[in-house]
Amino acid sequence: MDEFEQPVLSVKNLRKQYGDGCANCKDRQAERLIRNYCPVCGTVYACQDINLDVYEGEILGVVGESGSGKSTLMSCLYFDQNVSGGGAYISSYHNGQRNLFTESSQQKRYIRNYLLGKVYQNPVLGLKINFSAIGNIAEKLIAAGDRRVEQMEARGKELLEHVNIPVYRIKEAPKNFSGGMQQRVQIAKALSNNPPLLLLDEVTTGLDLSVQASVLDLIKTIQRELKISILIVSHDLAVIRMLADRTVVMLEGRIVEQGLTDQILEDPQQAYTQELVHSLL
Amino acid sequence: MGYVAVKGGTIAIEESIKRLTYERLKQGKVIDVDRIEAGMRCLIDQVMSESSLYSESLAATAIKQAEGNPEEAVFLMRAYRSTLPRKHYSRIVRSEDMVVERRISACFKDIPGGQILGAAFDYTQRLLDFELNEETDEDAIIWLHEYALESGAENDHTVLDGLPKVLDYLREEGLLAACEDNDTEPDDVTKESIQFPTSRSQRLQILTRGQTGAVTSLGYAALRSYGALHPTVGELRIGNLPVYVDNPFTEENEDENAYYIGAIKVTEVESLFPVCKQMKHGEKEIEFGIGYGICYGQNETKAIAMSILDHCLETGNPEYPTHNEEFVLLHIDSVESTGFISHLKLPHYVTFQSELDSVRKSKKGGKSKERESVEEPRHEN
Amino acid sequence: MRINYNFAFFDESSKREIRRAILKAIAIPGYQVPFASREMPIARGWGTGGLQLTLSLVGKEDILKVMDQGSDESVNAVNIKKLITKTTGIKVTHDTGEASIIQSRHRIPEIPLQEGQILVLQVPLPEPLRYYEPSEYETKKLHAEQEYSGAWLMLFEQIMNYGNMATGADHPVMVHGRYVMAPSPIPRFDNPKLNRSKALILFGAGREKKVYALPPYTQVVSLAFDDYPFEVESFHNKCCRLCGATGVYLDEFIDEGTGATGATTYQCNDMGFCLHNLNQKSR
Amino acid sequence: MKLDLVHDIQAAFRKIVDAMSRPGQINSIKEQADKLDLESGCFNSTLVLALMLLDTEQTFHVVAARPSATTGLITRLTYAKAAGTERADYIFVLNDAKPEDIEKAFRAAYPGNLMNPHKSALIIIEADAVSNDRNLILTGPGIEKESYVKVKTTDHWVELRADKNSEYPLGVDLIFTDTDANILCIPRTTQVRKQGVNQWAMLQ
Amino acid sequence: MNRKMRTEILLKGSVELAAKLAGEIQAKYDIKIIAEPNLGLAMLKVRETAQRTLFYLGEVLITECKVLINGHLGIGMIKGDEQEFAYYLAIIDAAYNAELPETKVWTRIFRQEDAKIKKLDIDFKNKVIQTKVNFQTMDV
Repeated sequence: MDEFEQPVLSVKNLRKQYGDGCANCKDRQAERLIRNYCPVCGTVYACQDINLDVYEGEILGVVGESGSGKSTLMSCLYFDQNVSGGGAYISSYHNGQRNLFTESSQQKRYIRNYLLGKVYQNPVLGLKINFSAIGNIAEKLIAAGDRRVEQMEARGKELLEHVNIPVYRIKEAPKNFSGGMQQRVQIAKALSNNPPLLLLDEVTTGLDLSVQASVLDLIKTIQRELKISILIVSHDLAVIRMLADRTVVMLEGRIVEQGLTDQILEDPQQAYTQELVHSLL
Repeated sequence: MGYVAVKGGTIAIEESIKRLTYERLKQGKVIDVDRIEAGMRCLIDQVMSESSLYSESLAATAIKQAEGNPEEAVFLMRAYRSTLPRKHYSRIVRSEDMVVERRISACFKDIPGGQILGAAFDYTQRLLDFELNEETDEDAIIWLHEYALESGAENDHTVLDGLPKVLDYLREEGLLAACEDNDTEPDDVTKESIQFPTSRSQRLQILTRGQTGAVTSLGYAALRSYGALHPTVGELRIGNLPVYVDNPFTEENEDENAYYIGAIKVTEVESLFPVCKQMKHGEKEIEFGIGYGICYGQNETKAIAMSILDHCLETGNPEYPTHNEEFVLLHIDSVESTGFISHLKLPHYVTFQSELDSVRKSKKGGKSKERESVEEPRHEN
Repeated sequence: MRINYNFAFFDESSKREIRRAILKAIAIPGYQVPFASREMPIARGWGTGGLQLTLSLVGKEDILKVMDQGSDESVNAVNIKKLITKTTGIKVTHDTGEASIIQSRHRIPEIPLQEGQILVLQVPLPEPLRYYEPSEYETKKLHAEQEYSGAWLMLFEQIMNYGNMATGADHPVMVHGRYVMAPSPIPRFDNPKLNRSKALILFGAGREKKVYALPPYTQVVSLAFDDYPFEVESFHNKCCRLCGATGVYLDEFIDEGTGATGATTYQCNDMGFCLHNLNQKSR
Repeated sequence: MKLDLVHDIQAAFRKIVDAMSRPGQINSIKEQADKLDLESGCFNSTLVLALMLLDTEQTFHVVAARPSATTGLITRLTYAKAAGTERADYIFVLNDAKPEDIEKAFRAAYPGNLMNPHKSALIIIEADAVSNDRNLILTGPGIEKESYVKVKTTDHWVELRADKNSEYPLGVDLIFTDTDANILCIPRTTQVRKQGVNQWAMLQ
Repeated sequence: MNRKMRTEILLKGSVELAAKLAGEIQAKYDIKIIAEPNLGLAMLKVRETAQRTLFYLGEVLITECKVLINGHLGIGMIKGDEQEFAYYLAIIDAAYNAELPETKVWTRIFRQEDAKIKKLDIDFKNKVIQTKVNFQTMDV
């Protein structure tokens, strides 16, 4: 990786806590917390000083058990939640000079619509389940400025076909679909506007194995074709191994290890990572 | 000499108003406003409460003009209210100062100060009383005279304007969260339209002026299924509250320098709900939450329902419409809901023509050649 | 108990509050300014928003026109006119050109408005995104973030389902490239008249407690797609049976003489316009 | 002759509505302003605006060399509450205000927020003179093509305003008045350019 | 006698008393009416007892009147449409504000009226208390 290359996404000291903190936990000293939870005031330190970069055309994996803060990280990056501190910078927004978290809600909406895509673990969050499947794709395209019905329809059909939604069902609302189908519609939607950065949050969790494989395949293909950058979060190391170029390991709200995926899998340094890798074998 | 507009609408309206007057007068009898005030106490209370304007005599006139239709009477009161200047704000009215006429608690068998039944329909048999057909003013006077002669409870030392509150006992025992007086100036929904999320003062003000039926229905919905709350009425009291106004021309507002302007009758309800409270170190405790209801006059069902809805809105719960402040607060006002429903009687032929065009177009299938598309400027969005 | 009604019904503090809202509305075209809507002697939903605007604007010198669905004689128009004249004593007219303030429900007059005139439109449902999102708080947020994909999505869905945009009246518009606005339910036919109008247009929603505005010469674009352009109602090959006008919004009548299966005839919807035409001809 | 609080205020309000909806249109409220006879420390036209817009629900702030007399008078006449510049709904910049105070007021004025852009401040500025001389070019809603104005003041309000109004719909709206009770309104949608120099540099 | 007490007695007592007291003043002093009795509203600010916050319960129709005696303002305020009553109240208020000698004598009259009111209150109370439920299970 070129040392001088500007990352597509750069996260600096991102912090997120739930609760106001108290005298016991304000320094966040590990011995006073139970994992990342303050037993006195109940404050949870979900993300603590997260730093990471995602480069162009790269897939960065974030792995960790549930409660490690990885999904919180994703919702902060997509502005679903407000951060408690820190910054995030996207190279295609004001040349990476502006902290996204301190922009106005109007600007954040623009960034979401034009520069990001996200696939949630729960498809209901990423879809308008009462509008048609094709309408859902169109919504994302409209949000990113498209005003041509025929083109959006074609793009929608193509993507939905790609994720194995039969053509005769595309005008149906996803609320009638199975969970797996809903998830595939959601992926199609997130990809529709070719976002420079795509956020994937446990996208294959809850899908049956054959569908999982085809979804992962799809992501890989599209990523290669479009050269988009992806940040993918999963508790499943198999998913990370298949997709991610580099991997970050999170535990109790902190990054404990990061490096090339192969390296992490071959030669994990931290005890926690070793445990994870062994469980996979 | 040119064409002039036919005054069709104007003439028809004048004749329609005559028909309305005819309906009111056709039996050759009129009802005295005084008699409405004397005999329609509960309707007057309901109209005052829903119109958020306390005046028995205005309510009686409104009821007469509306021929007894409460929604119309409330409408008249509200419109009249818009023409009056607001001259004063009262000093803080405290329900502890109520001169109680009725007071019951469902929490305990007996309470300090006693269960005072007062006047209520609850204990009547609801058998239609045909003797009322024959009742005369004279009968009323005789009855009053006899009642006055009956001996009262001579040796009871209860003080009606200083009855202790059931809540205070529970507070002392720590079963209710203690709370201090909060003197934040209230918002006024008649001066600034509400924005969501609302303040507590806005919620209470909208609930207390809500339509009796609407407040009752939503309260019932919360009781029956949405949250299936079953509160216990801690205390329901009815009585008169004294109202004082500060001297408007002095800055220092001592209590003794205030003007007494009269008393208003209200119904007040405090309902108790068990709630779970999160303590330190992750422990949980159950204590009681309070729902508060109050309204002008004797309106017991409405006040209880209000106390349920107050609790629902304080708790909030996206799963239940009864706990959703927009759902509740935007739909219970009598003038708003009846006005909008009744506007459907207005002609809508322009909009209907437009829909007709759309339906016809869609029946023909897609874009048709004859239709005029309009050149409008394009813009970058 | 007798009362002397104030000039223009309201007390001055009520007018003041509405006036402040009007100025803000003009400064932020298409944005719905909340105001403390007063209770009026006509029902909510019967034009209380428009009425409140008119009453806080009107002065002794004004000449007022009120129309409802194109007609100055509709019950709603007559009622509103009666209340305003009763409390102000001002002159009323049918003539669009003569009026300084025109209050209207569901139509923009056919006779083009002029600089200096004010058109007040009565609005029942001011929120263009309400169908897409029922919560007031959420729609306010969508406006704040200029997130209007929902507005287009509703149109897109109609095209998918019916082959074209199936909006009736109240087809949403984009104002000054920023706010999506409900044009009050005027027919699509009238939407183009909003764009760069010479007159100030004010919108009042009494029950929903919102005021919004279009200053003159403001860009107003009906939402549409590049390949599915905005279309107005078609009255192709039809003309008014009284004055013969074409290219105007027409009311449809089923000819009573020929029964239920009978011929359909048409008449100008804008009564003032039709009258004007007839008088021109008879001259 | 005294100012009629119903009819004169109504007449003046309509002039403001007209001026606000057509930026660059200069209207006179001299007829109404001349009816006032009060020792106020501000222009009569400014006082007419205060009477038109302020009541107990509103807050205001006066920027002037000696603001207290005017502040007191406005409070007594309208019952509006005086407040700091950050919280004031209306900011009155009187003719004798120092440029640095005006700058401070502009910087502190509340531009509203995206949910409630209407909560922003309205700034009323007393200029020496406003006219339609070609000095500033205005474009935007309310203006057919372009309109031209000249505002005689000592401060650099054009830049201050541009700075304040950089993210529409946030921003402040301006009303200028002068010794002749002329009124010029510049709502936040108006683009103001300086004639000649830097012709194409848009200053919002 | 402070204003709170005297207005309470006047309003709860009979209008005749107010008329009589006002009449005394009218006979001897020049009364300038600043505001004829007129209708208006008073907004009720109430403290609820669940969280002890303040809110507005609604408005009350009131009649208000203002008079001037010897340069001292008096205000009459009363719930409802009570034009004459409000006028009497304003005169009595002005009389106190102007510290007219007549008011010294009035204290006794107020006390008498107050005693009458107290008597009526007790009658009222006794009737209400008759509806109190007795939970004693046995007569002793």
